[in-house]
Amino acid sequence: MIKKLLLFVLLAGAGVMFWTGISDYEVKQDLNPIASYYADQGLEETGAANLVTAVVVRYRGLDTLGEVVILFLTASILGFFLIKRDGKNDFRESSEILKTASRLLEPIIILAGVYVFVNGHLTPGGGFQGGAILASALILAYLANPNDSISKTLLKITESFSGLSFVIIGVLGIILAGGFLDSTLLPAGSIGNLISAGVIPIIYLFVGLKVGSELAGIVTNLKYAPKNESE
Amino acid sequence: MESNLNIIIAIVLGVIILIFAALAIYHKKLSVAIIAAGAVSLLASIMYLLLAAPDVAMTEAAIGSGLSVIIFFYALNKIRKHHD
Amino acid sequence: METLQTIGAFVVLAGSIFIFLGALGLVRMPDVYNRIQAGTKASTLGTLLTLVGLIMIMPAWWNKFLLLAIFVIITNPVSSHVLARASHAAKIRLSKKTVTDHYETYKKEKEEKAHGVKS
Amino acid sequence: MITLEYITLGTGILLMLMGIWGLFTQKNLIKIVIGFTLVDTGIHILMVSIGHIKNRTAPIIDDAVNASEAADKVVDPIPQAMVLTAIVIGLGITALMLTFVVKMAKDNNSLNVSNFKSLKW
Repeated sequence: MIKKLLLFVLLAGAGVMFWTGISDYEVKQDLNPIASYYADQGLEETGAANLVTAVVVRYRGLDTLGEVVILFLTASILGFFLIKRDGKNDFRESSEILKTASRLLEPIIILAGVYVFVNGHLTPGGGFQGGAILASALILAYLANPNDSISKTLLKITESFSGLSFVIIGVLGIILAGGFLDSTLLPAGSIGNLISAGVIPIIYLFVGLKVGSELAGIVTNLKYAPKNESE
Repeated sequence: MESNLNIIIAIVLGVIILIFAALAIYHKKLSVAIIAAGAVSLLASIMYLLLAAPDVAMTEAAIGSGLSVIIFFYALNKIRKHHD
Repeated sequence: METLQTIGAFVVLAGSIFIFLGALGLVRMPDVYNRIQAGTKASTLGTLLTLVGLIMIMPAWWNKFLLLAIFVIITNPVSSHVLARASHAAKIRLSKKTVTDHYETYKKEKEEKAHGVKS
Repeated sequence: MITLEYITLGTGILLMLMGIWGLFTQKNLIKIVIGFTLVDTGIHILMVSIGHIKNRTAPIIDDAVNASEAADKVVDPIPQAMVLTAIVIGLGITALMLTFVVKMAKDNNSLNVSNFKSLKW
């Protein structure tokens, strides 16, 4: 009880702190200098109409690389901790309706995911969202055919290949163009076309494949984790 | 005028988000708590849309309320015997 | 132009009324299976009516709304079917007013048939 | 004058505080992970609403927003890009925590924090 009271006092103090922060907060009228530079020059320098994409891939490309590395580490630690020791897990067979519907829906969902991350430089969307949609297509496959195993090596190969290509494109940018992940490696093209914005669509393709295979790997590891047999 | 409508929607969304958060913390059944946490993410994605951030809204809707709920349920399925 | 938009607005209103009735059904129905039925049927029709109304309001986007409608038509019944089957397999009890349970008898018959073949 | 930013800032901060409250008071391990996700969502709402500017559109240059006047028409893209990566990392961390929860529940046969004696002194 005294612990809860103490915690309440602590949180109330934090709330008062935040409250003073809010009451001092002034509604902004202008962008700060960096953001206005991105908004002014982003289209010319990168050719991406979606400024968030320009920031994620070009200006903060190293952050994105670090983020992808963190995700890779998470997936590998997860796989390390959840090694399957016993035989195969038995799942209840799913119904015929779900199987047919999943066969009908999976291509549509995969197509939607690819659309989202290929069009990342023009419309809202990009590698992370498209990767999540791809992973959801794989989860639907798991739900429909729970006893079929999907090859983990395919996931691993996709993941490693796309990660390697991401780094290679970045290094090629240092050699051939202005810097790491510079998008002027390829000609910029006309703004608004699908093939434009230099290497940004290619980078987002690899980011999407990598994120999708990693999220699918996380779900696969959790699915085949050994069940609690004790008691 | 339109911005007034946005403010009303934001207030309603905020109240519902906080109610769902309380449900997620205090409900006794774990499955209900997990679904409430997913609902918090889903309503937060509408809030991002009001804040002119469609990219973030897409990500939150796909990941926060889709994949993370599935992962929670897989984990819950593994430890089903210890519901206490 | 203006009349089409007005008609579209009324169709959207009808769709939202159906969705509200579905939400009411979720609260009022006695057990899981009835709730699933109320929720799915009403919300499918409500969503489709809303999409039709949106096509009337904004005719230039008809292809996107058509794609959405096809997606809703496929996914909504399948997901409710899976939910109902899973809750039946988890042995959630039916309400007291329920008279018959065809799925249970079907499962028993199937089991007996498999047993009969074996012995 | 009440504006959109104050409401979303307040929602984010309250969500964060509620998440921390749940993190400290709950005994169930899964509830602790849920509290962590609530804190995550609260911080994301906070960051996005700091970048918002009134009466401006999403940072996408198209027919509605010309490239020449983009700096006067769009909201700040940097917090949105940061939150975009933060959400994905949050999912990874949640999965990692759930893995540890599964492991701990398997080893100690309980989900209650009070039953974990191995680190007590």
